[in-house]
Amino acid sequence: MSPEVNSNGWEPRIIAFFCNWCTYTAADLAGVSRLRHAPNVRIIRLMCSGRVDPQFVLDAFVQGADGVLIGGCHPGDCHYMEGNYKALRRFRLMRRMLENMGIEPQRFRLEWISASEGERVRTVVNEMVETLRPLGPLALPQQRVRWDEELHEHVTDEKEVKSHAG
Amino acid sequence: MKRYLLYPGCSLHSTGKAYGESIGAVFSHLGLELSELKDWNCCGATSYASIDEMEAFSLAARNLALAEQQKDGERPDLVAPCNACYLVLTKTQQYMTQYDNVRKTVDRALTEAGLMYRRSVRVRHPLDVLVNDVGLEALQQHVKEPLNGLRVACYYGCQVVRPFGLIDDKFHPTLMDRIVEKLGAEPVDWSLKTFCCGGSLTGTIPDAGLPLNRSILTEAVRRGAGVIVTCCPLCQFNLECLQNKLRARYGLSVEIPVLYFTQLMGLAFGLDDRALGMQRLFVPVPRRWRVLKGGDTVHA
Amino acid sequence: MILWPMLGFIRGKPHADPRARMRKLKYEKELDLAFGEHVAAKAYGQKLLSCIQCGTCGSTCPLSDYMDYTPRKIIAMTREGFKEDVLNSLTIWLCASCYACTVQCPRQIHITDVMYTLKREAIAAGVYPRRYPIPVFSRQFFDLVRRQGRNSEGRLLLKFYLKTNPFRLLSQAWLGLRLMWTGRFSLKQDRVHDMQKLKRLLAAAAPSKEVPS
Amino acid sequence: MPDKPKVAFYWCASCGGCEESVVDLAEDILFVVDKVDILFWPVALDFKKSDVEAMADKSLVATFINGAVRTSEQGEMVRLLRRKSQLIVAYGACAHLGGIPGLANQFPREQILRYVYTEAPSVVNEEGTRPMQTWPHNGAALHLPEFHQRVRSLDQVIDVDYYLPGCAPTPRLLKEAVIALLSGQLPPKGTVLAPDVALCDECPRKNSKPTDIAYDRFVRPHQVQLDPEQCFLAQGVVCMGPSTRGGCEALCVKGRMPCTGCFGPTSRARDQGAKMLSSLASAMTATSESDIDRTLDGIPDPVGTFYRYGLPASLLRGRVLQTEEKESP
Amino acid sequence: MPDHNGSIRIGFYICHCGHNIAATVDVEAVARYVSGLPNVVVSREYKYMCSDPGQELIAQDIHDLNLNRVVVASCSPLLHETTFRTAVERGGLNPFYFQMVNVRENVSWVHEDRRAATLKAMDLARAAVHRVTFHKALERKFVHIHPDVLVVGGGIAGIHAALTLANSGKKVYLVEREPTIGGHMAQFDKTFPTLDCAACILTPKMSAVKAHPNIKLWTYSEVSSVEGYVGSYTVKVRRKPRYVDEELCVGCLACIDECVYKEPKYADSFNLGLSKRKPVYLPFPQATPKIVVIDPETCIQFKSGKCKQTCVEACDREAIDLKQAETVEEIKVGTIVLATGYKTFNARRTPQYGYGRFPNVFTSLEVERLINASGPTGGHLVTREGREPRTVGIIHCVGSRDRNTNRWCSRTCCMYSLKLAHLLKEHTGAEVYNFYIDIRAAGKTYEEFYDRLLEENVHFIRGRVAEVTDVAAIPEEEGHLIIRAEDTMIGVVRRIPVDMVVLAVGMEPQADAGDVRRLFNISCSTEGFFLERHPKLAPVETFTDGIFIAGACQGPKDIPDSVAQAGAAAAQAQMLIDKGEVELEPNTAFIDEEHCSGCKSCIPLCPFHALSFNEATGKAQLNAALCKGCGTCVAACPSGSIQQNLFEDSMIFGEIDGLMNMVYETGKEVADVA
Repeated sequence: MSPEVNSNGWEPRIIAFFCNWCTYTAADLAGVSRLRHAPNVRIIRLMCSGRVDPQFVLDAFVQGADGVLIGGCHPGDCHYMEGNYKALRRFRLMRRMLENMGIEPQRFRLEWISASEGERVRTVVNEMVETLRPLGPLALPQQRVRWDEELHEHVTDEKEVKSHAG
Repeated sequence: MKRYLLYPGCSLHSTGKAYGESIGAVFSHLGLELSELKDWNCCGATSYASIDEMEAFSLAARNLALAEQQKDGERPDLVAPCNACYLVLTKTQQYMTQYDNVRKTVDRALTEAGLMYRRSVRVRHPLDVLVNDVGLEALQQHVKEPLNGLRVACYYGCQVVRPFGLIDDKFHPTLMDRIVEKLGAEPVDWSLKTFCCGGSLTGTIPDAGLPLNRSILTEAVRRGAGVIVTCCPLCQFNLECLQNKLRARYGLSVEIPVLYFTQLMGLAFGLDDRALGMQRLFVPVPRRWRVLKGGDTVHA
Repeated sequence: MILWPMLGFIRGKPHADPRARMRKLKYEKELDLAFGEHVAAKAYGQKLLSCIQCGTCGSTCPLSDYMDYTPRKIIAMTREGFKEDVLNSLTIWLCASCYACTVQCPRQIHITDVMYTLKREAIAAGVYPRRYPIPVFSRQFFDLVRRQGRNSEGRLLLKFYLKTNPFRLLSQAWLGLRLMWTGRFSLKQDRVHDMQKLKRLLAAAAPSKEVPS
Repeated sequence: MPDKPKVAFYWCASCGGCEESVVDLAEDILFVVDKVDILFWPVALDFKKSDVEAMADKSLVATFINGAVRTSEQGEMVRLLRRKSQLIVAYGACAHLGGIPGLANQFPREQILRYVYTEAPSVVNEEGTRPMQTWPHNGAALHLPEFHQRVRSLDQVIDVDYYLPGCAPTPRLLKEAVIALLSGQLPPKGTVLAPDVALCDECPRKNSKPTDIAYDRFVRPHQVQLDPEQCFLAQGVVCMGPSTRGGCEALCVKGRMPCTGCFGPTSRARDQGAKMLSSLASAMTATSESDIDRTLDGIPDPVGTFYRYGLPASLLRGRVLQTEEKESP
Repeated sequence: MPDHNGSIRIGFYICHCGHNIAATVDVEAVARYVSGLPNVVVSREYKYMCSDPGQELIAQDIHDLNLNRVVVASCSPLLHETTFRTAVERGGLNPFYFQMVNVRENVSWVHEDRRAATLKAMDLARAAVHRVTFHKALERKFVHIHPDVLVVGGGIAGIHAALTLANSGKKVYLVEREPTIGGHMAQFDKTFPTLDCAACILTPKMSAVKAHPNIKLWTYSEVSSVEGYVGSYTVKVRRKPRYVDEELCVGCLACIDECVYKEPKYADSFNLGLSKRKPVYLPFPQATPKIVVIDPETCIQFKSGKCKQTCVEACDREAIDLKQAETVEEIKVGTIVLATGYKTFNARRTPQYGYGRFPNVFTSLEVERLINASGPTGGHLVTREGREPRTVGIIHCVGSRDRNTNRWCSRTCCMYSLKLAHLLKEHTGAEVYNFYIDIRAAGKTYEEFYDRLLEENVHFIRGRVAEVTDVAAIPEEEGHLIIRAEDTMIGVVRRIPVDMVVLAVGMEPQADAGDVRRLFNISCSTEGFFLERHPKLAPVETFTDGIFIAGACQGPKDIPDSVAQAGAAAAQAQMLIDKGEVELEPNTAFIDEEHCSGCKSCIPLCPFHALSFNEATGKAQLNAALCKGCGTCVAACPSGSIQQNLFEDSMIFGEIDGLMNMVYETGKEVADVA
């Protein structure tokens, strides 16, 4: 999803990793109950929040997400006993790292949402969208393009470089 | 030694003088330091909010901010003996956290007044402090003249236990009863502990306010109470000072002393009458509480 | 009903006799359909709209006996936009803020706040019963605190009776004297030192300046 | 005699250790020298850029470039060498992943320059003089290379054919690489010339690692008395071995220090650091946020720990520039 | 791009779902957009993809256009993933070359802005199209279903489920926590609206359970552990010692007569403490099994060890065994039916009604016992003072429809209150007042029963009671309890003096519902009742295959509904058993053994012990049978050497990259989005 697509200016783009048993089901429930909420979230379904590989989170940001949301079962309720605890620990460590790397903590969120909490899905999504707005776009892809401009400044033969570095 | 800030509110400076005096006496007897909040202002009570709510919240919040200022650093315990003050202060705290518009407006108002509230104040009612900080056992230690045989109706009034204080059951609180027991007296079980005393209506619309009052007094006596103790200046005023009028115009058939629970404690601790403001009572306690044994009240 | 003589104070109001208060036919055009949501928003939360008319408030209220409408009816009418009837009612002024209804309401409606809101609406609309004691009392209290930062019960009562019914002052004299003897009553004005700052605080909180949530 | 394949060595942002490692070939260097003609090697032999420019394109069989790319000059040189060489080998961690210099990507350029030229405690520079890119010198203009915003691994600037990992690559790896080149039996382009299995596989302490490891604390080597036999992780010391390519024969571990990850990730991981932190965090004992945070305090510098050699080549590549940090041109 | 036979050929299908999707998402635009994406051979929109023609469409295209990947954008995969996989398979393609896009629950149903919704649908479609290119062919996985069933809870629901299964020839283990089965129904006097006596219809079923050859009845027992998965669960059952040998005891009750306690002394829990029992007791006359229990809490022998043990002597069959210890049975079952029931609301939580303060305030359940012929008063309804009440007030919705206690409607209270009203009037001729908020009589012949009560001139006051007080306002109220409520129909507050107050307490989840659900690894709804897989289409299934729920443990329910649900649950279990096997998601993890370094990081992470270290190879190894497919180890493998079928890194990265990818120039297509 590209930032240009929305006619009325920039819209935060959030990638959500939801566990199959609780949060994804809750999202379905939100649907069944027609709980309208912000269209900024794209859900990726995993079996368990324990499957969320920190690489996914980083890749999401690098590919242009403005926020990443992880949804899992409440502590003690994990369908696989303790996957959500592993998710929580990774989350806490990731958060520290991301902060060092200049990514605001509000952009990365972990929520426990049980299968019956469709309402919570709505609240969390809307909340997160609202907290992201003031932060503005993270826009790493665009930033990367800007950085790489400096590579071409002194290039005598554009073609040359392309043929190799392209 | 724990230190507390006192928020007297308007009543403790007039009709409720005895409440302030007895609290002072009891607290210092228990070795609790209690100093009055400097330059406090009216909490807004119920009337102010009827005209302008945000101003009312801001008024209340000013006291909270002052408390922080005067306690600089350490987390202040602000003791509000008047039920109305207690409710308004706790309500203000809760609404400031719960509702954006209140928080924003009040915070801005405080800034205008060169103040700021860091949400650190604990608003306490004397009941809460005495039972939860001091502890019933500790209180019992200080009893010199146990009030054996005295039957006491504990009247809490409406605002101390609901809906923000949450220090006791909303309908049948027991904090005061538990204290009274420790004093050697016997709390009567009755159903009007939190029944409205009429509040300011006794003044504005007596025909609506006073009957409420009457039923409380009658029920207390019917339950064999020799004395009513209360923890709110307005309740105390309504219940005690209007008994004549009630007899004259609303067919009240009984007379019963109405003390602040702190006065009763003072008596049991063997403190001096004047220190407890006993002389300010309309319905005096005949030859102190002893004659009240068995609840044989002087019926008018 | 003992209360009716009291109501004599509201002169020239069609609402003087509550029995004649509510017509049995209403046209939709007489109603203000936005009123319900408006009040709900002002009185903290949309909960008002979730009222199921169970009547707990009415039966908890120690004063419903003296009200022209029970609180339940007030909420129903507010919800349905019976603005005029609601703002003219005595109910809202009789609420003693004992919060009994609020803690019992099965829908957790902040009924006391609803009453406060309605009082303010009534004042704003200028339809509240002018010489009905309670609004007068509130106004006296308000002015006093605004001016002094504190309320002094003595003066408040004095002013109040002068405004409403001077004769009752006499009936209160005995009480007043006893209060003085016992040192529980004085006319001396208790006030906040730092009034300028307090005034600024109040100015900043004025309705016009309220920060929307 | 038939002319031998021509090769070149070049260095960019590097410590020189990689050059050392070439010399470390010891007697084997002779074997190399005997097999190839080294046409360009600034560290060892005196050549000029012009000499390289003079060469015909693709006339070099292979060029070994070490060091990361941070300046316009380095950029220019590697592009030039790319033109002249048939094969480019990124030599060593810095060329491969950005290396230690890459840690600079945690800070905006301006902050670095400010620190280096004014704020560093050892610096005396009242006028706050800074190197200028161009300086008028009697009529002519002198040029200095531009200091880029970012440190880059070699393949982020030019096309790279092979990688020799390590800080520095071991002589064995280099020798094998050269032999492979000469023999012409080349692995697929883009291959990292080291085993694709993590270090633990060849670690002497492998067997001392329990199968039920659970971290209730993390410590750094200097903080505790370490058991010289037991797996570092089993002792709560972060060792990057599990997420780092083998091939170094566990030199550091044999030297009684934990692996810090210079060989980079395996081909199956996109981000070495993320993988390692995931593995460590997953196996912690704490369950409450506060306990978790307390345990994590044992890793005071996550970026420095998990990305010591790989920051520029990691997914994020470095600190995200916040608007207030963006520099005015 | 990964290994795949030749070029990737994707078929994309987006479903209108009538208007459900099409109303909010411009499906034509999405189809058009996707047709322009790489590898997409065909892109269609269709009214109902899940319909036969819809599925046929897919199969046909696979055949005609030799597609090797399929993406369907419709509802939630939780609903129709299997449907479409089967369709794909029918087309002759491996069912796992399929990816589903949720554009209904996740898009059309939760968004209004047609443009935004359509763009989101495009993103999701693009992601799936990109992801599916990385998919691989997988084996379908089946497991055998063990034919035995475990039924937990011996209330009417559990009893009915057990009997249904047993009668169809299945072996059933029925586990009940109490010493007897029967549950709440056994405590009731009559049942609404037919007023037939609860015991009369229940006890035959109870004895049928006891007598049934296919039912193993374990009372006074609790499930302590559950392991395994659908088809083969290993369950441990804790059997508490009742200090009486079940084989020997014939229920002659001689032991009770001979107990050293001549008079019953302890609160009788079956009668809710309204009567007393001895330490050795039978819960109630028709208890099943009819075997006495000895309560160690109250038995002298256990308290002091100095009892004459007259009970032991009294038993000529020597059934009493005071040394009896707890035992644990381990059983294997394929399916489980949970019917653990409910508990009644604790009336003390509504202090304004004075329960516990005023002796004559009773709960509805207590009254059931009082009017029951075998109850503490022999069916003679009296106040605590032993007088027949002249007026009775029944307060509805106690602990129901109340945000301060429980928000939900307990569904049964209206009807049982009507029943009690009738019975009270019948027994005592008292004036009966019902205080209600709304009368909910939505059941077969329920409304007619309400009519009948009205005609019996029972008072119905529409108003929620504010308080029950003992403070008389007028002399006439003296000595009564006064109920204060607003008669909202008339619009006045009424004070009604009564001799007895009945609190119609609501239904709540069992206190330990949380533990039970963790034990069986199912979910609960927010209020704590067990959560069904789908509110309409899978009311007795849970999110854990092979575990079904019946009766009030799923939500407040009356007897007919509980029985119906029990039947449904039994049928579900039976269906699995008769099918003999069930398909499992093949989403288990697998190890890249060639590249695993044997760092052992993954091994402690698996709660199911599917991972172990192979000393011989020096690498980790995975037991697919034990792997439940959470993927935690995959995310944690530091060298990326573990992967998960259907959720391989490449696929997830594919999805992310696809979602965010901008090379497809989304901007252009959206120009013609409606």
